[in-house]
Amino acid sequence: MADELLRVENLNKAYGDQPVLHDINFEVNTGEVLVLLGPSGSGKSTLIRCLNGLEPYQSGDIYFKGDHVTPSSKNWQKLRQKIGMVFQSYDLFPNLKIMDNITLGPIKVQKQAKNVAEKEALALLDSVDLADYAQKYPRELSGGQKQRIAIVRALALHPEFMLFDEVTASLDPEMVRGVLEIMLDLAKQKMTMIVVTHEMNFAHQIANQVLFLEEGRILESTPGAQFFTDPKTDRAKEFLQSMDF
Amino acid sequence: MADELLRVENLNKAYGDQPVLHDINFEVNTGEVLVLLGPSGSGKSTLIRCLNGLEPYQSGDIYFKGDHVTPSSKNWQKLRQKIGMVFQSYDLFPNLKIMDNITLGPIKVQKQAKNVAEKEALALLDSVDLADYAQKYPRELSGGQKQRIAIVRALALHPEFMLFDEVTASLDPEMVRGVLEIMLDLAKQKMTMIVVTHEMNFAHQIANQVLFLEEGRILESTPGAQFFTDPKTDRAKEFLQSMDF
Amino acid sequence: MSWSVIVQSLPMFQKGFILTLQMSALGILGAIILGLVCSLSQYFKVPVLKRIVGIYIELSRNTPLLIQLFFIYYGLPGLGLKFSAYVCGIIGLVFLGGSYMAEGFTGGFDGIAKSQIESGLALGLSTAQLTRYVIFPQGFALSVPALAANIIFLIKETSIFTVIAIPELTNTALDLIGMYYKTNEYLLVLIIGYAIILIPLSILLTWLERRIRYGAFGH
Amino acid sequence: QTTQAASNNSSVKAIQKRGTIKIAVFQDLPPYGWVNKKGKLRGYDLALARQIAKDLGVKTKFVQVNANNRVDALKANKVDIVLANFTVTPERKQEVSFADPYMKVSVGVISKKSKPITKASQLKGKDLIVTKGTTAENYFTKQSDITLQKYDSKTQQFNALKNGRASALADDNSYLYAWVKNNPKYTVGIKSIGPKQYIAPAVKKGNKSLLNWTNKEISKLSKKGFFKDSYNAELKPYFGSEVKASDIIVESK
Amino acid sequence: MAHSGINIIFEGANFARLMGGLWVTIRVALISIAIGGVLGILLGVLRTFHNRLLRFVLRLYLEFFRIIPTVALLFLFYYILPKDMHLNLPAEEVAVIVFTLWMAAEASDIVRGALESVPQHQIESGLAIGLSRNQLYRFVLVPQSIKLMMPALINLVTRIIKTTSLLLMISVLDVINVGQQIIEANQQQYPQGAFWIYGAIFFLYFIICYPFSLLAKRLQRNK
Ligand SMILES: Nc1ncnc2c1ncn2[C@@H]1O[C@H](COP(=O)(O)OP(=O)(O)OP(=O)(O)O)[C@@H](O)[C@H]1O
Ligand SMILES: Nc1ncnc2c1ncn2[C@@H]1O[C@H](COP(=O)(O)OP(=O)(O)OP(=O)(O)O)[C@@H](O)[C@H]1O
Ligand SMILES: [Mg+2]
Ligand SMILES: [Mg+2]
Repeated sequence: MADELLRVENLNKAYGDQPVLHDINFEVNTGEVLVLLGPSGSGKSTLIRCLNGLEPYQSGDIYFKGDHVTPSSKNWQKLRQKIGMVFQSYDLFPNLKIMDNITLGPIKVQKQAKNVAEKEALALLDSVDLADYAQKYPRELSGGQKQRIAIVRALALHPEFMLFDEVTASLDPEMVRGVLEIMLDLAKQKMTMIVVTHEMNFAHQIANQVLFLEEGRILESTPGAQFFTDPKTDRAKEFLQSMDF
Repeated sequence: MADELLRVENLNKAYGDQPVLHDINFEVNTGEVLVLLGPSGSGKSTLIRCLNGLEPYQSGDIYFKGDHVTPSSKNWQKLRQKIGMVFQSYDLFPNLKIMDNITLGPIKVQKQAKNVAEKEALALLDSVDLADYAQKYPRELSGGQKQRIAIVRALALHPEFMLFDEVTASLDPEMVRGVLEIMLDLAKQKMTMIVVTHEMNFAHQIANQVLFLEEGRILESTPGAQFFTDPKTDRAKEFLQSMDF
Repeated sequence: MSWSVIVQSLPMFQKGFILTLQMSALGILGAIILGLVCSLSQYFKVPVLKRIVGIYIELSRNTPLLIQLFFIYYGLPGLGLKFSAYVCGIIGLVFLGGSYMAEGFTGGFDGIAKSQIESGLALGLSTAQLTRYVIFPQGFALSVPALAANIIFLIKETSIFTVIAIPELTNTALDLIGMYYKTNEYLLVLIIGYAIILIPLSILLTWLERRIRYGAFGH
Repeated sequence: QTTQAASNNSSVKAIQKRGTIKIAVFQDLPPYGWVNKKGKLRGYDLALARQIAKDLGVKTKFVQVNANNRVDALKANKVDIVLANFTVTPERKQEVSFADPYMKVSVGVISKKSKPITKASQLKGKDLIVTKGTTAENYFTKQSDITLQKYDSKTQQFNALKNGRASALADDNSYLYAWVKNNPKYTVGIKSIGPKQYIAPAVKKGNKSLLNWTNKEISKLSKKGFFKDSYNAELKPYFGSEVKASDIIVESK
Repeated sequence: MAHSGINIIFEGANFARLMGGLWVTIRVALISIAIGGVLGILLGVLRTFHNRLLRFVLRLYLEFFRIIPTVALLFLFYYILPKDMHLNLPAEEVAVIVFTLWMAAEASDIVRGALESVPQHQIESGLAIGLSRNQLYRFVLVPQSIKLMMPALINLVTRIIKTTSLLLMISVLDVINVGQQIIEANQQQYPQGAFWIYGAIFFLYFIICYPFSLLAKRLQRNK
């Protein structure tokens, strides 16, 4: 039976007066990949940021492994170690070397021993073909390499699930593939993921389930295989058409 | 017989010590669309900027309608009225209303009467479905709208050919289509164009001819129909593969 | 222009020069510390302190050092608060410089990309850890240009110490002019004195600015 | 001589043609040159200044100076004449031309009555307040072992003394007498130190025309008893009983 | 008790006199800011030109006024110019010259910075529609950079106003000088006069400068 990892109930969020998310309800099971699609401004980033406590929400509940999450900065700080997140702008810390970027969390937050953390970091770097770059600074890497490191940095904390927000959107077209392949790999290893992307072919390959958002509402929630061939709503059909030229 | 509009001979360009373009040779006939492809950093933008006099070049010759272009700022200022150019970042002037953005060139540079220029501007705005926005400021428009205006602004000077440098690269995915459709329209009206793009489907549809660049060299020059199905070089094949996920 | 007048005055100017350097150094150090404290209390929105700091910054930035010094030196003793001229000078410089430095730091902290802070949070860093590893190193690098400009500004402001009889460079020059009337010579030495401090310093600071920026951001 | 006269725009002719005389005065030194509560310029120097203008038949324009810019005010043509308690010294004679003196003075030292300083030797190792560019500063600069605090203006120096920033203050004894009368906690512990000196009007070096005129004016006024009257009106009310008119006024030669 | 001394401010004509002094202060500041501002914009535009000599000369001018403390500048202009150049100006006008030149120097740098921070692609799209250099400055660069330079210019204005406190040093009868006269004239009746008068002047400066500082902040936020 499917094992529920995350459940969101009646989530509402507004920026000031402007409501951005309306009554969001969904769940993600362990090992599943949920893809969020929707036009620009529909609230995908906002939703994903609420799941990580980066945005406060006005009402609604989030359950992590069946436990209700009480939104407080202390609670979120603990939870975030179990949630890996990667953003659009490859946000490595420019003042730290690659190795230190990766081990900062394990050493300072999880109090791992330095040599243990570094050994594991090296193994992870190796898995994305970047072991040679451990002692470099982010500025010495290309965008695609930085984004791969950002994924490694999140993985180093052994998260129980991962959030990806348009991680290839600011990459050169030729760099995109390498990053997407890592995500496909993770999916094969049954990492639970919530993914926002505009790469439709990739979304098609990776999605177990698609949530289609518009204006802060879930218009449909459809299994991946079906969504790309036969979406339930006309709006989604139109969206898919506009995306492929 | 084909009617040559632009010919480039042995163009060489370096930024300081670093050579960026090597012995570039090609020509564009009236009514033809030339698409420049190539990996990031291969020199596509630099080449297109040389054609508009925005970058000085070290050696080589540019012929416009058979006349040799003497590179001087005076000459270029005149020529630029015949060459429309649209950039990646939708570069409307934020301090001017849409109407003034469009008529600035016709009125100040080409000394057209204000009412004539504005009448034509309105007609052009209408053709891209943006007539209602004449009295707004650029900040009130979406990216896609701004980019359509930027094309209109260039067209208002009645250019003899157009240069497009990745004009959809910073647009939201859903906005891309509208801009590309305008370009397809222009191609149908036999506007001569040189286009840099990463949208392969679009490139396929619009290109009469493809120049494939790598490291500042033309690796191949192939008719559009052939390039996307059977490029001459392996490098181009590889490039096409990496572009489609 | 008489060279012998200049040469004879040099020992006097040397004393003033050293005093200017010493007081500048102390005042600037104090201003940087005060500025950092103020800026952090605003950045982290520390309840009451933030308010007080806000008032202090406005008072300090919108009044001239000269009148600040007059008030501290001649006015405060009326309330029974008396400090020596040197202490008053340093207090004045720290009072004035603290707000400038605070705004310099705040500019740096505000300049940190929001996404940097969020990725720090996403890694589970606590506020203290975030400050230590992300906010501080990057914010400091970003604020260096403003801090450098403030340092130059504060050194120049020490010339106003003359009004509370501190024998720094400007005071020395005005004093010598009053006694021996060699205005051209003494003003020339005065200007050269400031140039000796400020030109190398401004070159040094520009160099430092680039290095720190490169260390933190790589460009 | 005509060319010199032409370039001398502080000559008597030039002043009379212009219709105003620019006079450097103190404005913070009661009772010599100061601004009273109503904002009017008053004092012994001011009375002389107004008389000079009157006798020249011109209006006055007063320029405020501090002790240390009296010479430059003349040199830079900011003023035609300085009437700002300007003590005649050999150094100053090199820079400006002094007319005949109209006041006697020497350096005095005031201190707290409770801790009076009556001998220069008591100042050793202590702080002493002076104003930049005064004869007192000049005199004590030559003494070692005394730390001088040098202020820009009279207001500042007296304020500093009252705030207890030094053990004593040295300046021309003439205004120390006046100041002590208003500030009875203090005393002129050293009434006179260093050489006896004179206060005189000063004009720019080489301005013979105005210098000669001023000399004649001083001697004329002196004969008329102008300085005596002026003493009674401007100074006497501010001095204590220890000062007599003959301590201050220079008898005409 | 000290607070009993507050009456010194309102005694007789004292308050009116302080205001008179303040007006001198403001007058010098306003004239310098106006002339210096216009001059600064011109010089700032010139500094973006590629002429090396021009850039060097203007840079030198800026650095001169940057490095030398204003007190020294005032003395320099007050004493040396008239003596050596036979220019005889009253103190207030000398002050106006110094502050104007200083304002122009600092403003030119702000203007240059703002002009240069108009994004390169704005310049290029101006060129691409065939604008000449003059047209580029007139229609694109200057209008866009005005917004960018406003906060810094306003901060400079407050600095000029604050620095007018140095007028005292060259015997201009500004608000501080008048204040000292009042302290002196009332010293017997109000022994704590210094506290109240300097305190009052402190707040007068604050009242003048604070609105500018608010304005600068608001403009900065709106950016
Ligand atoms: N910090 C903010 N303050 C106010 N409104 C915001 C903020 N961030 C986002 N919004 C608004 O919330 C809505 C949802 O934005 P969000 O960024 O979540 O959309 P998105 O689906 O991620 O879009 P995109 O595909 O462009 O990234 C939009 O209308 C946006 O303007
Ligand atoms: N202003 C410049 N100064 C120095 N080097 C430059 C400059 N602009 C571009 N280059 C270099 O010239 C080369 C070609 O750059 P160009 O921008 O023309 O590439 P491109 O093909 O347009 O790439 P992209 O697809 O990323 O836009 C690159 O190596 C780039 O780093
Ligand atoms: Mg988003
Ligand atoms: Mg490019």
